[in-house]
Amino acid sequence: MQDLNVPANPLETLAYIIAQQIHDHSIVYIGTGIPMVAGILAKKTHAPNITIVYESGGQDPIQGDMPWSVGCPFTWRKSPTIMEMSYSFAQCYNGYVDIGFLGFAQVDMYGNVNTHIIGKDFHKPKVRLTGSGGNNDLSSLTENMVLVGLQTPDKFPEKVDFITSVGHLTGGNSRQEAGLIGNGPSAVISPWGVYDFEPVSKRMRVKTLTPGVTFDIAQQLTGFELLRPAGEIPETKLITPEALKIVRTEVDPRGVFTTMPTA
Amino acid sequence: MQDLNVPANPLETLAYIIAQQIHDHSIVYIGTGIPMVAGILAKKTHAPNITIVYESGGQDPIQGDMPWSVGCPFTWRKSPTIMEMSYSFAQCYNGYVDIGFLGFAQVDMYGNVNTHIIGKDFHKPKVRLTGSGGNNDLSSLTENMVLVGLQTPDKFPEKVDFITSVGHLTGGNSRQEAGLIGNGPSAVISPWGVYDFEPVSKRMRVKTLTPGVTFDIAQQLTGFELLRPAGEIPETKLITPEALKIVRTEVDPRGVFTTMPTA
Amino acid sequence: MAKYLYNQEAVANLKLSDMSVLDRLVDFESARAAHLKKEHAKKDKRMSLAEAVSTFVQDGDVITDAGFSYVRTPHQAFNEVIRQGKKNLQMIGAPNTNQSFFISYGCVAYSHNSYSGAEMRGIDRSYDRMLKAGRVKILSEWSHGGVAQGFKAAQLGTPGVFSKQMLASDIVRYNPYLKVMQHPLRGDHDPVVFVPALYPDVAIIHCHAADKYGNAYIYGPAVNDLAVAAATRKLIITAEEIVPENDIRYNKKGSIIPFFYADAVVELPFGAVPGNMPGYYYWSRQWWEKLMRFGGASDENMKSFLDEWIMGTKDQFEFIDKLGGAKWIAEARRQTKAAEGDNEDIDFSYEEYTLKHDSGLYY
Amino acid sequence: MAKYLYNQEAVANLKLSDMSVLDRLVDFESARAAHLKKEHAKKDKRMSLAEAVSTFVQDGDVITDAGFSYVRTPHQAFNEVIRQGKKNLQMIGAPNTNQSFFISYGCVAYSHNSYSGAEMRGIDRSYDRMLKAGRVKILSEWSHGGVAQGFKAAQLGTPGVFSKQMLASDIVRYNPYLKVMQHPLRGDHDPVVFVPALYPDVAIIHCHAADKYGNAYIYGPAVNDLAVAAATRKLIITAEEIVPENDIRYNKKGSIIPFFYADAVVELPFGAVPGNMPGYYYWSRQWWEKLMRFGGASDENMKSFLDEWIMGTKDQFEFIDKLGGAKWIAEARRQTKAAEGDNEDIDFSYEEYTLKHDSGLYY
Repeated sequence: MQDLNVPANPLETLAYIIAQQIHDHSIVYIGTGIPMVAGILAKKTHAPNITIVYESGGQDPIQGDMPWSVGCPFTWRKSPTIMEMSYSFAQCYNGYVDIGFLGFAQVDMYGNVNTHIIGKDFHKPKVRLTGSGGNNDLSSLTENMVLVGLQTPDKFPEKVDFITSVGHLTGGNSRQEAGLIGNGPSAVISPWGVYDFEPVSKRMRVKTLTPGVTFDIAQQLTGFELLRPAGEIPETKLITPEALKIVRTEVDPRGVFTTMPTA
Repeated sequence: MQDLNVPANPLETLAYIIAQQIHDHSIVYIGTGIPMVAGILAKKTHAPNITIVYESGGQDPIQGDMPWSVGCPFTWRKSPTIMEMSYSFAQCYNGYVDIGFLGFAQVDMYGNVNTHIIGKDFHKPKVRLTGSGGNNDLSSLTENMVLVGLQTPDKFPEKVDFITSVGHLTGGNSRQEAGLIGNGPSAVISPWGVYDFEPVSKRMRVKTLTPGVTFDIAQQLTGFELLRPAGEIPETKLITPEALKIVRTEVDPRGVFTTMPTA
Repeated sequence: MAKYLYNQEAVANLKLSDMSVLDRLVDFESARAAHLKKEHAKKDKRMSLAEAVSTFVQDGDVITDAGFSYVRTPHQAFNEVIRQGKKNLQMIGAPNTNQSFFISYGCVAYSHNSYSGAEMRGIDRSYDRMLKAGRVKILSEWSHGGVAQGFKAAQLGTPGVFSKQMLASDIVRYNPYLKVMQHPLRGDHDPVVFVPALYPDVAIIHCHAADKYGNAYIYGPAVNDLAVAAATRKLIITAEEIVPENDIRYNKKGSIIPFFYADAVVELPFGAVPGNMPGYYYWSRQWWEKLMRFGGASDENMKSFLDEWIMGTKDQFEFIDKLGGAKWIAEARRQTKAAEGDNEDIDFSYEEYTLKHDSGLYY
Repeated sequence: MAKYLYNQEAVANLKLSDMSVLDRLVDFESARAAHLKKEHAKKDKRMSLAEAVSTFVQDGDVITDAGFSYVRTPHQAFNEVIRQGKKNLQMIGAPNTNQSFFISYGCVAYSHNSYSGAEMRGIDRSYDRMLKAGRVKILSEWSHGGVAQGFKAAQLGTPGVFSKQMLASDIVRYNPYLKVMQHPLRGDHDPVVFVPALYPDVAIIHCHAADKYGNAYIYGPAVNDLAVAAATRKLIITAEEIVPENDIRYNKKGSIIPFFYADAVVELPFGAVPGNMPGYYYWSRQWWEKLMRFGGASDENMKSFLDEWIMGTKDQFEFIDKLGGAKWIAEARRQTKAAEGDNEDIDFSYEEYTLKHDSGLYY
């Protein structure tokens, strides 16, 4: 059990902001980490009627502890059915998933995601990352996608080093013309801001910023030119004390995903 | 229970001849009717180690009564698994079925099968038959096929009215060139004879004839020129008293498939 | 104007003047849109059979046969579709044995044909007559495996699959949806058949148990029904019994349809009568024999037979009363359990129905 | 000379000089021939793990990862493959998390990559180093769904399927097996990705129970293993327990692998240790953390860690003794049952392994 008097850390705040993207009554495809916290938080607060789907095939588990992995028994705890992997992704294609949440190592101005390599040379990258996993599948198929990760100019480059998953590709109608399904990413969420995509160009645009972060700061944290919305930029609604209490006492009491990383 | 003193009828004989095509240790895909009798007879006599597969997905049932249909519970009686239909046919494609047995309404000189229509006009046929069912799938995919049916010049035409299932197509390598899998039909079995296919031309050839049937009679019962094997034509081995007893007491004691049809 | 590039040889062979009638079955976008628009949360979807059929089976729909011929087929729900007088339906399935009932009453106008008939009990002479009389038009010919692959393609979230089935047969010449192509990775000549994903409009699937949200459990052969449930735009679950959600979660293993596919859940004990419901009741062999032999003999016979059994019964209970009531239920249960190995072996002999001999018994 | 027409852009991007190394994975004819040649009758296929690995895992084979990362993965059989010093293996899976063990010992030389790493516990820094050092060569990049579709295509008996996954991403530019094509039924521009059926040479699948013939039962997520079992040329079943055939027939419902796929059946209790075996034992979280954090830090660390656990144990029992023996078994059983809802809820907190804190505990 975590100390309720310590102020929210960025991961807890992130979980709350992600949870706000989840509408009640929807089917939510969740990747590992913070999106798990967000999904369970949403279910315990404003969205009790959501159904959570995981990549290993677990569907609609009876709520238990925080899964350690998308393969953990908590993802299929007394599930009515566990789908084989191919069928699980197919639910996105077939319109039975409303929204998916994915992480990224890099995201570019059109919401394309890289989880393959840092560096331009595939054979000698600076760092080899995980590869796609289900990242590409969800991005290619799901009606609405939300991308979640850290924000630095390197992590928000103009062009990702490798397109693991297509977002809005080169903007405009290019995603649709390339034959992909669904709307592409609707939001990118970092500890510093929430971004959407300008409807015509499909370029990343500031939607709300974390209190204390100005447009200029956000721009400095970004490797491409951010679009600015009309009018004043709203502040991102931070986690409420009630939600923080639920995260710390019910959702992730051991801080599996909501304590800041150690090595 | 049937009377053991009555001589074998043509269907019982047919069942026995079909059973002789089944090698022990093989996986046998069985259609409805006489092939069911033959498969169970083989398992009870010379081929105890065969595994029987049915189209509704039943596999390796514990032996019981005669199934009334390929969907009957006797086809999946305590089966370790029941396959969905698509997976069941896929076993043929993947090399996990050794031989299949199918019926026909017409079979031509190259072993092509028709179960669609009698008559040349698709829209106004003399008779509309069942259509393919699994007939085409097994013929297209299975390593070895045996075709079973009645023999008249109409049922053995030079060209079938509709190719439901490809046998050797137009002979030679045409089946292979058309992209089909497996060897095509190895035998055609009627109450009057057992036929194979000449290895190069792939034209139907007499293999053995029912006692009393001469080549000329067989030819008169056929709508195309039958090939004659080198040397004397052997007689088809008729059902033995032991096998007849097993058919009548154990395999099909109620004569579901081995009593001559009524209307 | 058709939306898709159909196999033109097949269109010509089938003499199809209006190809747009073919579109729904392969229209992925509208199927996905329908799936997205559905209620995705757990909601009590229970309703009467009459309401479910009236709401979700619409004139012109592509409807599926389900189960396997006379196994776990939603016969009683089909009877309600007929009694409500639905029109211009297309029917598809592997098999699609049960389309003749619908055609007889003018409900089904179009057939995606794979198999009709009752195996060793004979070909469907009624279908033969109605086809030649122009009471049904064939839109496509399939093998069972081809239909199965089309539904599976949909369940797997693929636009289509390649098949080695149907190749070089006349089936591909009578199926507008199929195209023969070259295997894309092979340099040698290697023809394959493209089978598109198939999306019916409506499916009725009879299950052993369902919860009120639509999580549903099938015992015995699932055949194509798990794939159909994922593909179809609208899904009516009829179930032998309604169980608590936890019964599905804790006790039911094997073939499960997840709740979000379902639009309606109907409590319908004996919903597969006069067919076989694994675990619950064997089919009435005499009923099917009478259908094929007496009904098959003439249109008049068929009409009187079906009028008696479909129009002459308002629900499954009246149907069972005609079959023999409580005695029929006990016998049918004993028979299916014995066939499945869950009752001691019994004597399966019965008085076969023939034109010359009608015992009047249905068990 | 390669047998197939590979995606040449990918071949160039991957700098593949000898394309023939790609052939086995998509060589349907040889897979079918291997399946036809197998013993098709029920035969007692039980043997020791050493014999099964020595007979059926051959140098140069395409081997699959199985289960899901650390769930029901045949870790103990993998250790035996390593101890027997197999060489030049290709590895594929979704995920293929466990390839790093093999690469570390020079067993796996080629990767069909989909995912490596331990989710929130970090990327696989060891894989990163070995890749850059040229100790493994990537033959193809995949998404999880792409691999899953390739295996399913094989299980479904199709030469390949179309996919909307991987389209327009760099994955298709680094995968020689994929080709972007136009949807054959559509007049509008509609690109699809052709995914061929995938046929590994050998798979090891760890199951909950198997009979001596190879009928095998999986509880919990099957992931891709039912498809892999149908596709692979050679199949080793390792099982927590060997049961009578009738136990499978009467009691086991859900995910079943039929006996004729299996070449070897190995009784191997605790075969998934240190991973999670649903119903039987939870994973050792500390073991995986130490692997990623201590092993990940340097090649030397990794070697000492793996030498201790893989080369330093001759079987699963010695491995478990190192994890904590009987106490570990009891704790791990309690943990997985609690996670699955079959034990009262317990406190899942534990002393996380970090470079600064090693409790020495593995439960």
